[in-house]
Amino acid sequence: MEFALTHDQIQMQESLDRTLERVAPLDRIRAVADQPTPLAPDIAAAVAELGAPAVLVPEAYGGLGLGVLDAALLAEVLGRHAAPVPYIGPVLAGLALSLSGSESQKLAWLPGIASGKTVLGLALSEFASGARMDAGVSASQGMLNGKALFALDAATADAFIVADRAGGLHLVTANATGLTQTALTSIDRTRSIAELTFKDTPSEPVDQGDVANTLIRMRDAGRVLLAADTLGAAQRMIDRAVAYAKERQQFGRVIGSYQAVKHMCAEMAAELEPCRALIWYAGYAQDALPDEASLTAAHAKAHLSEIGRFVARTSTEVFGGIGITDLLGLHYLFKRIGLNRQLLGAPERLRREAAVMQGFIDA
Amino acid sequence: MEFALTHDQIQMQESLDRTLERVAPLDRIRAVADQPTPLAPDIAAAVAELGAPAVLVPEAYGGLGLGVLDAALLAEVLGRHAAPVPYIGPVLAGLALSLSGSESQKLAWLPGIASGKTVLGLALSEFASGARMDAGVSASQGMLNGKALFALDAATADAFIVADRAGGLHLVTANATGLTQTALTSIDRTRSIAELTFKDTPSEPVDQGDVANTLIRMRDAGRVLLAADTLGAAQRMIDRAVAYAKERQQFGRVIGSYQAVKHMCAEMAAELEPCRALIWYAGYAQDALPDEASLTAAHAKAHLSEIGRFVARTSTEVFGGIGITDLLGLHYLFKRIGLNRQLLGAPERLRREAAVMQGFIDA
Amino acid sequence: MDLAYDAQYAAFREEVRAFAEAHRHLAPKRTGHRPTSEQIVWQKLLIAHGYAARTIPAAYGGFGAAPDILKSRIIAEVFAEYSLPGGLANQGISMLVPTLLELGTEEQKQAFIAPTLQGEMVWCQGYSEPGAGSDLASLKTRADDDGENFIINGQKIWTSTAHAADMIFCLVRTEPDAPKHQGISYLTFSMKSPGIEVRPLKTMTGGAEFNEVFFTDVKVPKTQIVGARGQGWFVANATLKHERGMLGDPNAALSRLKAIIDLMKTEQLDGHRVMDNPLYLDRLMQLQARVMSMQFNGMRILTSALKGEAPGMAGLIVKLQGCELNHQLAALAIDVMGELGVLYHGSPHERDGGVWQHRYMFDLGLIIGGGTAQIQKNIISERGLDMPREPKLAPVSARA
Amino acid sequence: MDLAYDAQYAAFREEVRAFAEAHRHLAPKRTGHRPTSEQIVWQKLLIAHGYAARTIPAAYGGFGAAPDILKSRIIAEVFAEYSLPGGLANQGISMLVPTLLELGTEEQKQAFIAPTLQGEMVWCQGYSEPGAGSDLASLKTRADDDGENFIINGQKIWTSTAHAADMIFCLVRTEPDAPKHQGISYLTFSMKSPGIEVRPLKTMTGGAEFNEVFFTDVKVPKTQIVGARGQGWFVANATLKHERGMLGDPNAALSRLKAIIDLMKTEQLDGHRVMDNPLYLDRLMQLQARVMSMQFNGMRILTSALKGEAPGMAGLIVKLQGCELNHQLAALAIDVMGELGVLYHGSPHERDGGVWQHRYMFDLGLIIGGGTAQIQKNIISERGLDMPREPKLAPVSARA
Repeated sequence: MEFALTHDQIQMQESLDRTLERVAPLDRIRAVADQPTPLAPDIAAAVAELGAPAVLVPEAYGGLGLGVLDAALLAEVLGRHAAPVPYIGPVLAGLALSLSGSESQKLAWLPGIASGKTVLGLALSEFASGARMDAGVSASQGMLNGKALFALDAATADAFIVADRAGGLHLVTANATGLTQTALTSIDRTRSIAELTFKDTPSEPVDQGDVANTLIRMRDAGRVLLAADTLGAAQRMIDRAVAYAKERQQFGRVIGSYQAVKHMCAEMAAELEPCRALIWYAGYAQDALPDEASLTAAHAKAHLSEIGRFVARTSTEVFGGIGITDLLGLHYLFKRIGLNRQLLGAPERLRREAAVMQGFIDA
Repeated sequence: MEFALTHDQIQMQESLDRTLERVAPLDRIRAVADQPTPLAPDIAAAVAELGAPAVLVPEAYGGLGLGVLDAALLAEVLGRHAAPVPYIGPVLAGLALSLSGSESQKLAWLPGIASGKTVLGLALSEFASGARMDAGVSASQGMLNGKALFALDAATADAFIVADRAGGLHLVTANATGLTQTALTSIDRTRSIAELTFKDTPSEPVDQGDVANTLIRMRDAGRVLLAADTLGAAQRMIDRAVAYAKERQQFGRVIGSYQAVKHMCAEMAAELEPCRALIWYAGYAQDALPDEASLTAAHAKAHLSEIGRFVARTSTEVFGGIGITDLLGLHYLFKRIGLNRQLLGAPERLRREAAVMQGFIDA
Repeated sequence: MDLAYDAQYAAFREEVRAFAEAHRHLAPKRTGHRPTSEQIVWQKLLIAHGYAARTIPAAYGGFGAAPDILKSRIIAEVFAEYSLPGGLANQGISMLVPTLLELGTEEQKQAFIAPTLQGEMVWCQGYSEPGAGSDLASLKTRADDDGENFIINGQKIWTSTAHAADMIFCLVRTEPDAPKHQGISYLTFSMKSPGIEVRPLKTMTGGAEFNEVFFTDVKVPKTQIVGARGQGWFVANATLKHERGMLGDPNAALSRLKAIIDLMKTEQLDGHRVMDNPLYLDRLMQLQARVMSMQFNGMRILTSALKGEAPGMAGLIVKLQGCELNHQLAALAIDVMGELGVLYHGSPHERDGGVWQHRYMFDLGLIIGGGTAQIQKNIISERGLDMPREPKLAPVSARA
Repeated sequence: MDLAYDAQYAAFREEVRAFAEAHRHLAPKRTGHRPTSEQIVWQKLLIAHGYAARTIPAAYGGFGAAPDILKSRIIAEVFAEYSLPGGLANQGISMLVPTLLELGTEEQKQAFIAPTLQGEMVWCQGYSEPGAGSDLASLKTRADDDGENFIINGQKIWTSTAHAADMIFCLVRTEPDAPKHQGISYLTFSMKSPGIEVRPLKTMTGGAEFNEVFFTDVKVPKTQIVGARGQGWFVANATLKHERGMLGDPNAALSRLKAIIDLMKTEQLDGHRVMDNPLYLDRLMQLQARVMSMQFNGMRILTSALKGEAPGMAGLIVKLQGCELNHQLAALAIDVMGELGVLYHGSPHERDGGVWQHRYMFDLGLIIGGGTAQIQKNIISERGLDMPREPKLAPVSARA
């Protein structure tokens, strides 16, 4: 019985953390975020070098063959730095291909994903979050039609994994005929999302094995990664608020000696710290405890969404006025948490799903 | 345009407040609460002397002929003192008879209600809160059958006004054949509630005019009175917590000088103060603004339930350990707020009703 | 308790309505920090009818009516009813003009009030400094006396409109050796003075609602002081008094609530109206109860004002509760939109021009800035509940 | 990360299960403050098997095993699985015994540990005083030295079990002129000593879970001190360390959650299961996520303990979060029952013996007492986040 990170996992996190401190300092994040789309090939390359997109790819295809927990630990560090790199898209697309791709699809795409040379985007929103604006994709005879909203990591994608209305998965190259990609701009300028419209767009099915299960595993893994991203961003906001409170003086003393400020920081820490264990468990469950995988993923994502919102707001409050300016760049973390909340299932939906999974109510 | 209490209203509150300070000090409340049922004829007489049960009874029948706002202002003071007297029962029963009683019913009962010599209980729970344990009363040929839960002010009632499943109202004397009254004991020992079971129990219909509207007006007035009771109890808890915080020393200073304690008190005051205006408006609306009466009553009751719970807990916290003992008697206020929350519609139900009233969703 | 208006006021309401009907076609669009010529025309029209600058003496360019809070409220209500912009509400009008009326010299009143009211002279406020935060009185911007002028050096922050302003009213330290509240003076001077640099201060909304203003040897004639030298702290507090009323307006919350209701009726998830989701509906109803409470609380404050009574606790809590409520309303709007709710910066499918995200972030700034929630709680506990102030600290050397 | 137990522990779990199967018929009912003879029999059986007093040396009546946190946890899990009561967990066992083992004389160990472990000697704790509250070190109960004895005068409060106890371990001021933390001694003495009066302290639950204890010239031989004279504060802190672990147990929250789930499946409103009300269901799921978080956080702490590492922040937050969570669970249970949820005192239709109301109120006491939420937040910010302590105050005369 050991509920702790391994030495390797800690090292992996620390090494990504150090790298991002070097290649993605605030002014670099700001420069990327000020572009129309968040393109940062240098940061993406540095992150790929450390194996981030390779984390779930089997070793046979050039990956690390690690688990969702490891992927979540990396997501946490990416969130901590508001790193403007594709991650959830390639990781989940890779998972889709690993679980349900044909051998030739695996050979064609997984090594590229693992090396970071190929980026795959992901259109899973309607399946995981529900459909807005009647979006949805229909597949028939190798052609896709319809529209997918909020496709993740779209800007630099070479291809997309697309979930259709019927629960099928498809691989579509970014330059396929009839595919129109419209960039959507969110509050979070460090990650790219897009609307994809398909008009008789040729696609390859990703249909080996139990595809329904693959979809669920992708959704659940995605939820854990988003929750971990929020954990990292929120922890960073607390760290920065605490550090600021120890330095900043008002009315003749550091603000961190005021009980009101101390208690705000204590409340944030008390709320966030147990989330870490929840993410660890949910990440571990994805590979080791299949019966608990969906439930813990839903709870992790929902709970981190709520605690993340609380921390984002409260830590900004600790800073006072300077916290809402661009100067300290806190808002990149704030917005990252804000976007994560709505992706792959908003908390209200997730809690309802969690109840259905346990048979408390009918679907 | 004047949104304020009149001089008379303020005097009426102050006079009841002074009287209760005299006749219902903590040791008297404690003695009453320690009895199996909260019988305090002395306090009830003093309250009746000031006209409390007469507030809504028309002047022609010996009452004061005032409005629901006035009744709410009195309820606030009763809540403030956790006064162990019948109030909502007689006031709403009187309203029922005033609106839908026959002339002979009015002559028979209203003067007694107004003078406090007669107490009427009220069985309205299934209509206002929904039915628990399949409770409900059926009326047929002057007979009642079935069961009503959580009848208010039952212990000393000479008769009850009972709402049946079909929306009819009935007057039943306490000694009627086939009526069994079982006292229910709640956390709040200052008010009596009971289960009434009817077996071929003879009753008189209260059926003049628009009975459906009478029922709604009773329900809404009852909600306003309960909300006002909570306002009074919660304001008292704040007052007492603030007073204690200014006296009690710890670590060499009064605890009221600690920012954490000050901010708890400020948050309570900031949450409760606007509730006062909400109650005033809702009370006024019952008589003057019929279109807004049900909505404001539902919101007043729901909102005071939430804020009341917050204040009950937070003010107790200001006291530290002594707050949870019987010594200061704070818990009588705490429990009063706790009971009010669940009577005549819990907050979740009230908010749903408020949405239905506005046509936002179907009933 | 009587929510009806008496005949005099009913007639006044009809008069304002008649004006609104007759002139609505002239209503200008809201724009940036400097009034457009349409706005200036509109402002002059409003002043002429007494719907702006109503109680400012005619001698200084106002309408010159006696104060009547109810009439002011009726004006505001009718303008809201017709969705017409009211009079200009910039810091010059809301803060400088009342200060000059109270403490300015006759010359200052003549020079500044009328053009300010008419929108032709735009002001910014130079109070906050980067090192001072909530502790405003610890400001460091220096004004050295060279005999005829003050020579100003230092930096201000949170100066909205600075880039568009003609003039600034500004707190500077003229007596560096005096106790911190007693060495400050209140100056007015041109933003075109040599030595002033304005740098926009970008915020999390992506806009630059504020600026930093840097002073390097800015010369200001000593006559441009308002009130006595060293008394600037007290002059400014007379002004701050006016500012507090500007925030936490319940009408803003009410109109946001209405907008969210519309949103929840139209937005759909999986083909169901968001309004039919019981969780969002419950939050909506919780917030509606709060909006109502603040609205009625506002009526209570108005009544106190009409009677010349202090509103007490009902007034003290407005800013804390009002800002928080607006922030919560924005949060609900975002949540009911889901992923659509995070779209921003003019994205395709963005709803209402991204206004909900903008408000969610900007309101957080209001909660934090302009007297933070923390300070509001100090005020409520000290002034409203008469709790003790934070005790003084031991000298630094005694700290553990 | 590996949640499986290795073979040794799997075998140990089977051993405990076999014991449970074989002896479950002997399990005594939980009762009041003094163990019944059935409880004493059970306790001795548990000690003999190493399922209670496991790591206490056999010389003092324990089982004498080496500490093994995992085995302790397995014992707790299996006992929970079989709904069997574990070993006695009173203040004598959880607080006094560890203190004596660490700081007691050999004579004290011999005299007190074995009968305490076996449930035959019941202790109460005399720390808190009415005037001291969270500021424990300001206690005033006086112990005057008459050469041979201490003569004790004063009052204690929050003394649970005092009316049923044989003995008390107690903090008294032996050096009135020493600084407040240095004038305290830790004494043990009989509750039958002349001059002791116990008055039950009724709480809001309606029960008397605590007492006040009054001392009037109580004579205690000076040999009955534990640790050095004047060192009682530090002796007690060694004990308090043990107490913290007793609160915020995630298993309690987990079993409450299960009970609420059952409740929501059975209780109905207007013929619909409460579980089908989306608002209550959402609250249930929010609390489930919190229960899981605390449960997993507990596994993290356990792992740290197994490795001999300090749990850090994960440990510091347990009491604050755990007590609050239990309180929120009780609130949900009450709300889903509606009017039935406020029934109490054995009322007809009362559910689960009124336990939810009892918990709602008792847990509020836990949030408030035993190191209030306020103090927990100080601890988290100071020890966990390394934020500065409250600065020392200026002398009273300097306060404004």
